[in-house]
Amino acid sequence: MQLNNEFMIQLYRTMLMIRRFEEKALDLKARQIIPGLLHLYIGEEAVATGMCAALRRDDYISSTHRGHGHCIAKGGDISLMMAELLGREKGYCRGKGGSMHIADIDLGILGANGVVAAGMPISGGAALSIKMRGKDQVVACFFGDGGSNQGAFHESLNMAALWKLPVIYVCENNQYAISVAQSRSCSIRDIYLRKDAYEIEGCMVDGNDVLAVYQAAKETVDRARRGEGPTLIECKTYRWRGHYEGEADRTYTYRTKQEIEEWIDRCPIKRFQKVLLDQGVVSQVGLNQIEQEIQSDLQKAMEFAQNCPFPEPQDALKDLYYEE
Amino acid sequence: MQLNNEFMIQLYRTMLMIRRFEEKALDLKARQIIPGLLHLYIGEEAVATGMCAALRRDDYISSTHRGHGHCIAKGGDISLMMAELLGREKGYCRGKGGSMHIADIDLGILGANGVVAAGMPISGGAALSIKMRGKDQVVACFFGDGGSNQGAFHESLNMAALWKLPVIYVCENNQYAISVAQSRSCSIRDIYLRKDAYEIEGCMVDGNDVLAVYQAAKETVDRARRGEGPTLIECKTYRWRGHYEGEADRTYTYRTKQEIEEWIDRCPIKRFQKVLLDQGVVSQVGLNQIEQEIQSDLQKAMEFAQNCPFPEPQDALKDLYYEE
Amino acid sequence: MREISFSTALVEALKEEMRRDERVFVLGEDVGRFGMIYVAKPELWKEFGDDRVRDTPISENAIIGFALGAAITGMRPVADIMFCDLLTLAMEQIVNQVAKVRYMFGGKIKVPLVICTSLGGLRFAAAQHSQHLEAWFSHVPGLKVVIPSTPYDAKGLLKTAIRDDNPVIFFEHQQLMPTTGPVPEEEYLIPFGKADIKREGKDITVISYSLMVHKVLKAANELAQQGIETEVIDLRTLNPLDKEAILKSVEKTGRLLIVHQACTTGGFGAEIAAIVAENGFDLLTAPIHRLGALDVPVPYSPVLENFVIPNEQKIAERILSIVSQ
Amino acid sequence: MREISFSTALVEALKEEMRRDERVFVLGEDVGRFGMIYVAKPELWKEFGDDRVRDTPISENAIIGFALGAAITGMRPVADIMFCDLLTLAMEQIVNQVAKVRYMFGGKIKVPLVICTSLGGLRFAAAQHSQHLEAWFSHVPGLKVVIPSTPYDAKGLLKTAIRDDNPVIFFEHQQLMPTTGPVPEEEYLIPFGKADIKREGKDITVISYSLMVHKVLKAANELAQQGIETEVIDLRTLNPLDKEAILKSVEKTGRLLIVHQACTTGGFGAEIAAIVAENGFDLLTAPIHRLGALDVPVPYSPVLENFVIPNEQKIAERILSIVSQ
Ligand SMILES: Cc1ncc(C[n+]2csc(CCOP(=O)(O)OP(=O)(O)O)c2C)c(N)n1
Ligand SMILES: Cc1ncc(C[n+]2csc(CCOP(=O)(O)OP(=O)(O)O)c2C)c(N)n1
Ligand SMILES: [Mg+2]
Ligand SMILES: [Mg+2]
Repeated sequence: MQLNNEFMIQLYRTMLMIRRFEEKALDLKARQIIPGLLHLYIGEEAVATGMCAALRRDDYISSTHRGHGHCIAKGGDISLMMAELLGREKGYCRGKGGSMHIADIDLGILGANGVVAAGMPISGGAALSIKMRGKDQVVACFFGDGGSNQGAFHESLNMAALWKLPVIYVCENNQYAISVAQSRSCSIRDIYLRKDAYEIEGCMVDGNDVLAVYQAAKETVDRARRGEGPTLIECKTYRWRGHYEGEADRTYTYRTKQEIEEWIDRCPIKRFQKVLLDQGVVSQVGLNQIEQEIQSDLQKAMEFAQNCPFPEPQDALKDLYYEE
Repeated sequence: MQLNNEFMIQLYRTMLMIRRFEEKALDLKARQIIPGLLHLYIGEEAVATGMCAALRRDDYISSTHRGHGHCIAKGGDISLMMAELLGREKGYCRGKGGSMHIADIDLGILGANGVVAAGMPISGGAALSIKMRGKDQVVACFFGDGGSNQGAFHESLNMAALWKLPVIYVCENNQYAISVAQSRSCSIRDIYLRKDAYEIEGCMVDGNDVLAVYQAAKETVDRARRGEGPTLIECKTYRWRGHYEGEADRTYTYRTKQEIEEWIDRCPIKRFQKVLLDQGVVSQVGLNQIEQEIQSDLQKAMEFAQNCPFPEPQDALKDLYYEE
Repeated sequence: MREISFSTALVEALKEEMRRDERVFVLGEDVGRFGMIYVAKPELWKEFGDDRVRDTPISENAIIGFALGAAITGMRPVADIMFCDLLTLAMEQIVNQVAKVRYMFGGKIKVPLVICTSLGGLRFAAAQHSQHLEAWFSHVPGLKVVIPSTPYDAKGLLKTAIRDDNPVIFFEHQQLMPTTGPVPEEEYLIPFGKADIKREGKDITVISYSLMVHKVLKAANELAQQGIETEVIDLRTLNPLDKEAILKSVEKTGRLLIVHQACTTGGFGAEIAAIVAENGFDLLTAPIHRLGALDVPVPYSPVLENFVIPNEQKIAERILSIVSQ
Repeated sequence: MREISFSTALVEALKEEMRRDERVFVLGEDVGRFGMIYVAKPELWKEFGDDRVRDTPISENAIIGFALGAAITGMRPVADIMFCDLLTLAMEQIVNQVAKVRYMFGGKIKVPLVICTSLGGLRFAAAQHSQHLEAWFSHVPGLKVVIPSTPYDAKGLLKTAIRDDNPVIFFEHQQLMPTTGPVPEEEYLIPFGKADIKREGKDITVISYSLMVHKVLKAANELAQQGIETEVIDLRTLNPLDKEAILKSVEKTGRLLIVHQACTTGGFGAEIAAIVAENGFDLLTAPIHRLGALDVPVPYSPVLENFVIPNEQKIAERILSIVSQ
């Protein structure tokens, strides 16, 4: 695949933005400035980035409890995200949602979700709507290895396959569902093979290789756009942090320090950096500049968020029903 | 497979008993003597019969809304069944359950079920219990083509496979879920192939051939008893009657008279009759005698049921909680 | 005025709305050529075809989830769940997603989604096909709850539901389907949150909805011959709830009985009783009574079912015992 | 007496019962080495291993269905559902199967099954992780509903639940887990259906359960300094329900407030209000009041959550307004 430099740099920038955004969030959570639950995506950035790079602005995604990466990769506004994490009035959800419910319908982000696999049927419905409206949009549906064992997985893939809907099911196999290793929750080794149960296409990719993810994404998105139905992609990857911020003392009950460190060595960002440098796409100076730009964008987002007031208590009563 | 004559005759007797029992029920429903919903198994008798013939008395089954056949094949008492259909005090459920809830825990019949696929996790739990108690019993779990699209199918097979539980999942593919042909509900042509999604064994059999069903059942039951885990068997068959008694005028909205007649020609009982006669297992006189014995047993069951009083209204308040 | 059946009225509502707005479509099990929806025969399917009267696999959770996904991306789905007993399979999507997405997303989307489901059972359908679960949904902020008792109301309320930009759960009693009543040829809508006073009276207020309204009316008419004047209120929608109508009636009669087919404990009758015990306490001259099904699963045998579910006679007895206290 | 935490008390109950009866086992998500059950660290798993402290896939409906299958074939499972918000995925099995099989089968089987679940959320967990859904289950005949507020009750009631031959749903408030209280070393059981009078008073009865009991007590203690004597009742189990204790207290005080964290409309408070409005009407000297969460999904931002969920101050205000009417 021939990709132009600008595009490659954009991939890099997105991954790095996700990483830095979450490092910031981690810090804010540790200092109790973020009040709610926080599930970080650090180490898995290549999946969201590669996948969303194959999407158009008017395509849809549905996300998970670990959703910041998907949102940023689909073009989400980090100021509005940060404001939401801090529970502020101008946050994406006016402070009503927090990390697990960030959505931006104008960007096709159908929402993070606090319930595992709950986005799967919702994605299918968006795809059905596309088909009924005669559009050529597609939907990318992110879910985890753990999520693949929910009934919703089966019902959704069956219906999407039956109706040949334009959905790409993206299994982010980070090998654990909280503390349960995939081998202890999933009776099949390679989840993408479950495609055969629905007579659909699918494949497995290295989820730490953003170009591999992008390539698989591009192909399946094109197929979906051509009306050839859903796909199941499995991206093997790893989460560096605990399941949620706060798990700390339990991390080593279910995985070893060594295993974590091995995966940190396979950092998708470092790895792509090397590709960019080796191929002369960007220089070290260029990388430094990107880092600075991201830091400055983040800084602005932080300022926006922190200067933004909290909602009024009574605002809790708004936004439940739409009223003309 | 070498089967002795007595066993073959017993298979025949069971199939015929199911048929005659349901013909009786059909008549009673038409005359409004049976008050509730009735889903008949006519045409599918070989499945329950072949499967249950491979089970021991202490093995378990879980059944469906179309459950009379399973119950009779597992040794259920037709008098208690008939009394239940009539809502009588001595019925299997003391009149509280009716056709869709007949159970006999002493015979391992974990219940018919009014909810499609709801028996699937329950079967898995019985199998888990067997394993935890260190027994060599097995569970046969009946469900339909329609049921295979429920989330419960996926969750159950995954868990049973993961824990190598002794369950045989018996898909009774009668090609329709009410009015929806399998091709319009199921994204895969042969449901048994969904076995691969769980890395378990499975096979397809002619569900109108009782010997074929028995043979497949025997093998998979033996495997399960040896601790080699679950199996998914698909039995292709057909229901002759409407989805429920009363559907009448809608039957031809979703299938043709011709299709039904073709399947009636493939009657599992007639077909097995021919085998028995051809192989000299039984003579026509013998067959007639079996018919008479069944008629007489049914007659007794009917008398038992009709002489049995209705429960007292206040009995409705009993049986909810177990109290010492 | 012409008389049509409850199920015909519902089909008319769907037809009119589907003709009016091509974003409206129906999905559910056997809704198409079999015409399970509203026991309507293939009528709807014949006009609108497989695409807009869409048979689904037996996948209740996905039916609702797909409907939701469609609703937030430009369609106006009507999702049918064959019996309310099967809503149990879709509670995750209904309660955690459908009801909450708009709020969780800060009011930035609309969810024009109707969930239709039947309840109450045909007769003698036993424990898994006879439930009345409407109370659960009244406890879920974000859902509107509609539960009509007549063809007229069914049609007008369903049309309102389909045009609403919020999720609505619409309960149809199976035993009401063949019942008939006057329905005008002209188009009309019925607003949510307006109870219908079916019968005026000064001795006691009886509040009810769905099938039970008719049983209450029969009981009331009988009691009228003994000089007892019962005011009968049909709530029609549980959320929004017409508290004003309830309190106004209690102000007049001083006595209140609530009748529903759901089992008594934890039923919607409790909510009404609680509202009146808080806001209409001084209006009451007697204890508030509830009459629901007995607190057991619905048993199969006719003798047992009849004992468990309220009927005219029991309603009349209860009214009598209250007014003669 | 020694003081231990709510979560330790629960783990002790499980340990004791698992030692006592080898048919007892636990299954659920992350209950094993991660020790998610009762935030207990891997303690239980270390003693009983993978087999009896069994991690499952994320398959809530199957968790309950498997537990049911095991329960009716000789085991005594304790099935853990991580949050009550996820019970929505298992409602089919819980409501149509677990609660009903014994009755539907004519009383011929026993269902010794405990469903444990946490509720109420850590703080600021937003709409899908903060629900209180206990009222739904009080509307399902066949389920016992337990909802303790102290380590002592938690232990004694969980042991009773495990020994019960009927299905029990056991709700543990997440915010109670770290709270401590006296628990004797010796074994004890607490019977279902006995409310606990936490504080005697003559001016008003406040009924509550779970976390809110503590908030009510704080409010009551403050008000005592103004001379208002609040009687505080902790129901502990919703089914069976200690109606006697409720009515007796109302007889004494004449005034009733019900407080719970679930949203007000359709909550269990309605049931209590209805019972008293029917059976204790003549005992009342004032309207019955309910104080629950506001009728919206629980919002994320602390400002908003604090506004939505009842707290000491709001409880005290409400009590004051009732007694000064
Ligand atoms: C249906 C459901 N069950 C359980 C939970 C609690 N929970 C939150 S995340 C999680 C693990 C999810 O694992 P996976 O799908 O692999 O995603 P990951 O966290 O690894 O990204 C669990 C069990 C939930 N939120 N929803
Ligand atoms: C979960 C669920 N959804 C829908 C129904 C209504 N219903 C009863 S039987 C049936 C069709 C079942 O089809 P299948 O599993 O193929 O069994 P069959 O009737 O063909 O024997 C349906 C939709 C139900 N009882 N349970
Ligand atoms: Mg994972
Ligand atoms: Mg079928």
